[in-house]
Amino acid sequence: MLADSDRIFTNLYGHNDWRLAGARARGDWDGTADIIARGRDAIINEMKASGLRGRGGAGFPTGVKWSFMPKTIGDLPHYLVINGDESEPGTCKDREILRNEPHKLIESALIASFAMGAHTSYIYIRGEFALEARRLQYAIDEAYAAGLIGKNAAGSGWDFDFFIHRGAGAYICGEETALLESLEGKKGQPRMKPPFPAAMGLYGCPTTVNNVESITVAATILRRGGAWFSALGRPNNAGTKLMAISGHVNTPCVFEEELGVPMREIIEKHGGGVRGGWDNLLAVIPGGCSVPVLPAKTCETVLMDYDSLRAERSGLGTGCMIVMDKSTDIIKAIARFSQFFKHESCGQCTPCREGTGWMMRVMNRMVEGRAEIDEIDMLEQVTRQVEGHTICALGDAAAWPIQGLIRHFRPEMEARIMAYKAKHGGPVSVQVPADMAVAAE
Amino acid sequence: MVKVQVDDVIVDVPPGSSALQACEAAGKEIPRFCYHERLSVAGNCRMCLVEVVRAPKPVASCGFPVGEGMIIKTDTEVVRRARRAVMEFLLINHPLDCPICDQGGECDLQDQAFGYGSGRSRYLEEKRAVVDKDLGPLVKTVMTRCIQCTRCVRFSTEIAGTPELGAVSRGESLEITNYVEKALTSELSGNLIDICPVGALTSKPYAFHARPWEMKKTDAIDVMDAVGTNIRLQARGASVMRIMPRVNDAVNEEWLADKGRFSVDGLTRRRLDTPWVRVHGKLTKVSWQDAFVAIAQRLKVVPGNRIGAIAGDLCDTESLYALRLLMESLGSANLDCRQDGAQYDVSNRAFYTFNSTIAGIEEADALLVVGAVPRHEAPVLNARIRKRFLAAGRDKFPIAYVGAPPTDPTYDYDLIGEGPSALADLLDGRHAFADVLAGAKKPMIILGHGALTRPDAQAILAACWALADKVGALTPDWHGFNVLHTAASRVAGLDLGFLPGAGGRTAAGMMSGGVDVLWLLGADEMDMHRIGPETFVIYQGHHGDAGAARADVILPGAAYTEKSGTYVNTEGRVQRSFQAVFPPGDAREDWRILRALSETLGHALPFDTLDALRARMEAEHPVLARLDTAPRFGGAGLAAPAAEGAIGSEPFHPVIADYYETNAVSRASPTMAECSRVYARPALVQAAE
Amino acid sequence: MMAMANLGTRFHTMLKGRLVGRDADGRAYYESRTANRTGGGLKRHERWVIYHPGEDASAVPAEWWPWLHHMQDAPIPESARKGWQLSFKPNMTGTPAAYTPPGSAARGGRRARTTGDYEAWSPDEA
Amino acid sequence: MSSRSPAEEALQPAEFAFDAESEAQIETIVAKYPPARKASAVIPLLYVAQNQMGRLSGSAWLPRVAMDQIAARLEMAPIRVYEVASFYFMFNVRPIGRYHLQACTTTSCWLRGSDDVVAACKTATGIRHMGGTSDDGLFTLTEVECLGACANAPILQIDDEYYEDLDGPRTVELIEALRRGERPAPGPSIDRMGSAPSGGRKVLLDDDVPVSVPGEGV
Repeated sequence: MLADSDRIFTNLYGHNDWRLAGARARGDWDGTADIIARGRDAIINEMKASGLRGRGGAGFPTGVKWSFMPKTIGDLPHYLVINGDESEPGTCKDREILRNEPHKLIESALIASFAMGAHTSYIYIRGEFALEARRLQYAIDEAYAAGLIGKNAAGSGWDFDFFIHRGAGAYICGEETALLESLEGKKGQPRMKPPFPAAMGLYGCPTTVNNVESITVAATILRRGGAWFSALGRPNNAGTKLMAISGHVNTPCVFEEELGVPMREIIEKHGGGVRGGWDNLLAVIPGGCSVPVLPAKTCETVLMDYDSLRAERSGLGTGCMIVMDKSTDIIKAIARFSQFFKHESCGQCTPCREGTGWMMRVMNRMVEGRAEIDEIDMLEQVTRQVEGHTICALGDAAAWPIQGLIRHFRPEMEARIMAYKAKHGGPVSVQVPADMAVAAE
Repeated sequence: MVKVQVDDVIVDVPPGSSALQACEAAGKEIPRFCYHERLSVAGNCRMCLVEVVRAPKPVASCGFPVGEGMIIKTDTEVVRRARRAVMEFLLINHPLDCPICDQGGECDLQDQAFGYGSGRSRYLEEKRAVVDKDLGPLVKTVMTRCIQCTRCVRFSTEIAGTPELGAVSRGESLEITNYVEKALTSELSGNLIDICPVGALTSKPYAFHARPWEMKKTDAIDVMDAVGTNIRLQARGASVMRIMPRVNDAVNEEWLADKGRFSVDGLTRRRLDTPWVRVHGKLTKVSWQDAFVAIAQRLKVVPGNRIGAIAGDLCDTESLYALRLLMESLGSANLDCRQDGAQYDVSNRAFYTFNSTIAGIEEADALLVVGAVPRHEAPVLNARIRKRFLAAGRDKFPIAYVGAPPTDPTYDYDLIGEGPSALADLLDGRHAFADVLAGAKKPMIILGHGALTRPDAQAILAACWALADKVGALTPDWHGFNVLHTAASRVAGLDLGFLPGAGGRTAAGMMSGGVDVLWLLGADEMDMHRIGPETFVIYQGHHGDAGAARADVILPGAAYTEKSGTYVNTEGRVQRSFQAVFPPGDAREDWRILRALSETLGHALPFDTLDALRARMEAEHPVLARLDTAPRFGGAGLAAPAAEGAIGSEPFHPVIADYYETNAVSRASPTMAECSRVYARPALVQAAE
Repeated sequence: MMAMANLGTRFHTMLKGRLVGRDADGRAYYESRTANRTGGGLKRHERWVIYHPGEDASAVPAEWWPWLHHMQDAPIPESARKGWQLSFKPNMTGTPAAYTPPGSAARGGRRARTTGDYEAWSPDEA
Repeated sequence: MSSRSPAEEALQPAEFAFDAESEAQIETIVAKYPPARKASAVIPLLYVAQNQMGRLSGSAWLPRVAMDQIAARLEMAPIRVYEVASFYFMFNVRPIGRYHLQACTTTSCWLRGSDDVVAACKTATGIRHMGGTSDDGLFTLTEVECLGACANAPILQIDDEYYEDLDGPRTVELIEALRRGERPAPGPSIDRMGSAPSGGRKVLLDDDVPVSVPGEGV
């Protein structure tokens, strides 16, 4: 279990002053110029050495991502864009950074921008986070006034401007290219890749898009050393991470924890245990709605890190768990995600636009049980038809929870259907011809 | 070149090509909906998924750049399954109302569902329904059929330059709309119908009229403007049902202006289908023989130099030639093909053609438009200017206008001045744009009929030529001096010398009593009241319009869909058009009328067939024998056109007041009348509503 | 009574016929008293109708037609009529009331516009 | 008629002009983006327009004339602005009530009783269905997707503020307070600091120097 001294986010709950004075007292903005003086390559190498993996869900090594930016600044300016469009159901970690650790974010943004040759950085904050945006803007104004950013930021010789751009209610803008589109004043519809943002991002310029948390930890990592960070956690799953627990636990909360700690331990310690005791646990969604659900049996032993969860055919995602006890209608819980994805699909590409609605409708019937057993297989096939065929990962994200549900809770779904039939008598109007499943295979 | 393997075929494609282009080069058919060669890549339909070796998932081939040694697989189980999946998704919310859909038979969705889809639907939920939008009198919408490929959005934004269509909302409720219920303002809006891969956007006037497989297709040339757009006439039985563009990258790419497409219903209205002769002040239907006799009797008593002929804007080259020969045989030098009174210098073809060529616009790096409104006078050519503007940007393709400020030419421009004094400023280098032109490698000057129909046209033409010469637009490999015509028959008329001969009178001279017998060959764009009551007017043409109303004898001719003809466009490109249907009633092809009459008059023309006519015409005017070519030639070393008179000071005026009603065919068209009501006179519509 | 029948038929009806009933328009339907005809492989009663003057065989209404043709044992009663049923109409071919398609010359020749149609110009327009 | 289709002509005001307060905001917003990339400011400007409508008319929504204004100012085609306004669900293209109740019903909130919150909203305001406006025109209730504060579920967002850890009775209280013209302090409605576990922090115990509480200050 992580010691308080190894915590990066020491004002996570806002129990201290979040303003510049408080931040300085916690060690932020200490020797920023010295870190920058180490030079670009040294910073990127240190980040690579720390083993930090992207905290937004995909888990791509942050240092490597930074190194994709062109080494020299050509005709086009470089941009750092910070993804604060935290909208994944179950996820509520970046909000705490934005409202309680804004200076840590600004300082890290300066260092990261320097490391990738960017003089301008935009942070895209989801529109609903109005308070968080106001806090951060206040902190930015403080930093400008103190000379920490702006011309010759923090005495480093690097010019740096930092701007907030508020979104306006679209989950898809958390996808990096959709975020760039939105930042350019368009609808948040993901772009095709290639070209990748590092080559053609914001305004067609080289751009790196990083999660708020991935950026914010940079200053501390560089201050305390990549070795310190990589010593925490497990190999290839280094460091600490902000996590959250929501749902049926006694004390839902946000907290920082080392990677690789058993899920059960986390739930017991931070979440105050499952409501009604561990045996009352039904399932956990380990990292935001787009990762498949894990049944209680797996939760017993699985470790909270990228690779362990992947081995269980789920994922760490954002590290924010949704815990469900045995009173939960698990089919309805997942069906609600289907509604979420249907609502948040940008509508650009066919499989997602049409598939999310289809999946939602079938899921809603599954909740009632007004379906045929065969349709569970058909639904599974539809998720496979969406998965991997879309421009961005939203299609995949919409497919996975349903796949997880069918993988682990198929008996419940069948029981629901049988119960409906028993109540309403015999085959209901919905009937799938037997050969249809074959036709789609 | 990049070497790419597609299935088992190895092809070389230019770097930067997409995987889809590589597949096409390898002869593999890739199904697609959103991808269109002339639009930006959206990659949203996902129909063109292919497998690329070492890519983790199927990639959309339309937007995936090729790399050296890439291996693409277009026919694997993964690809087939992906296509079937996408097809199923596209169809779940598609109404499947093919039997009542105008797109049926030429529908990409239909074809590809047949080729790549699964036989049945597994979708048992509610289907989406979308409210139809009102896009004006030309484009009909059935938005429930829309598959959100956004081709129309990209077309209106990129090609037409009138960004009025958008995809609003998101997810399943994403819909294509103009948001504000108002008619599209583009002169190219008909092309939306062609690019829509399903039946969401169809032709409003053509709705429920015919099926594509019922129609006989005939290649022809559009005569509504002088661009010479290549068209395909689609006829069922005796009527042309609709007109669609043909691909010709040198001329119209694959676009067709709305007037050319939608004035087709004018071809069945106000038709002249029988000869008429004015008896006691009243027009009476007669036989051909009686009409000829009436003409012969009149001509007998009139000396040759009191006979004249004016040709209209829609005439084919053959009838111009035949009429010229007839007039010559009658001893008349009173010929004119310039109803609008334009003046040219015909001593060199380069003085009256679009020498840079339309495709050449894409090489130009500066443009000056003098007295022209390309958006209305040649919408398809204007789209080419916009294409160049989008590709090069404002800095690399600066555009300036001299003339009345155009309303939204669809690109950025500078207005140098409204009158000819701006030309003087440019010539003297007083205006900064002179330096822009001089600095350009391939500058273009487009001279329009707003300038050429003025009394001082010759002087303006000479001034423009001088400017072109001065800024280096006339070099051995570039000819930057261009005349933009508005009449389809004009260049042919000038090529043939359908102009006043020695001592001959101009159109204005003929009308104001200069002749006793005036032959109007489809000439309707003049004020017929200027013709004195004593003048005997023979009108030969296909529509009852201004000319027919004034005529003493009417000879019913053939419209451009009803005869084989040769047309010369503003570039001087000679193109041949074929006959799709027969002229109505007793009407005949114009050259036959002239040939038959010449017999009656005792001056039989020296040909009996169209081929013989053409052979003779081409022998006399070899330039007309060079079909489908607009030879690019440099402008260096040419003597300047003669400058006559002084340049006036009056500002230039646009020659087209109402784009939708510029000739007898479009004036007869109810669709064009409706467009004119909606677009050209919006103030009236608003006042009425 | 026997509105339209030649002498032989009248005689036959008088001798052998038994009146079964009349339809709404008053046509009389008869059946022979004895099963004197072979039909369908069996001996059965001959059935016939006395028409009104000038009628042809299509005048038999739907109610009586199956009975007359030995398809049913009894005519369909009036009470079986549905509210939406149109009244029976005999074949009008050859009469002025015969069906003519839209656009037929018999209907004034006004038809929808079709391929090949054109509007000719006339001087009065101008 | 979805909530994303524009309001009927009858509801559309004839004109719209930014007031001085909005103009000041616009100035700082436009300065954030490169001059050639003005279109980037479209979302912020739509906010400005919507807020101004809320400030002046009591209904924070975007009439078409306002979007046209923004299009002209940012040199965009109007349709591009309509597209953006209809894509992002925080923009109201139809008039709404004075208080915009946005109830999160996504799984995290649902697990912790968002159904009660929604029911409380309906009973307290008299709104019958999601997306509806109360008869007195004070409240509009919208179902929103995850608000990103799941550890404090269930959430009710009222205009810009988050009211957290709600249940039915506390929701009713909240709405009654709004009806009285009060604006209760946002944040957790139970004894809890931010997203820390209720009943006190379990980590970061050594440096407890409370100088600020959530919701205070800016």
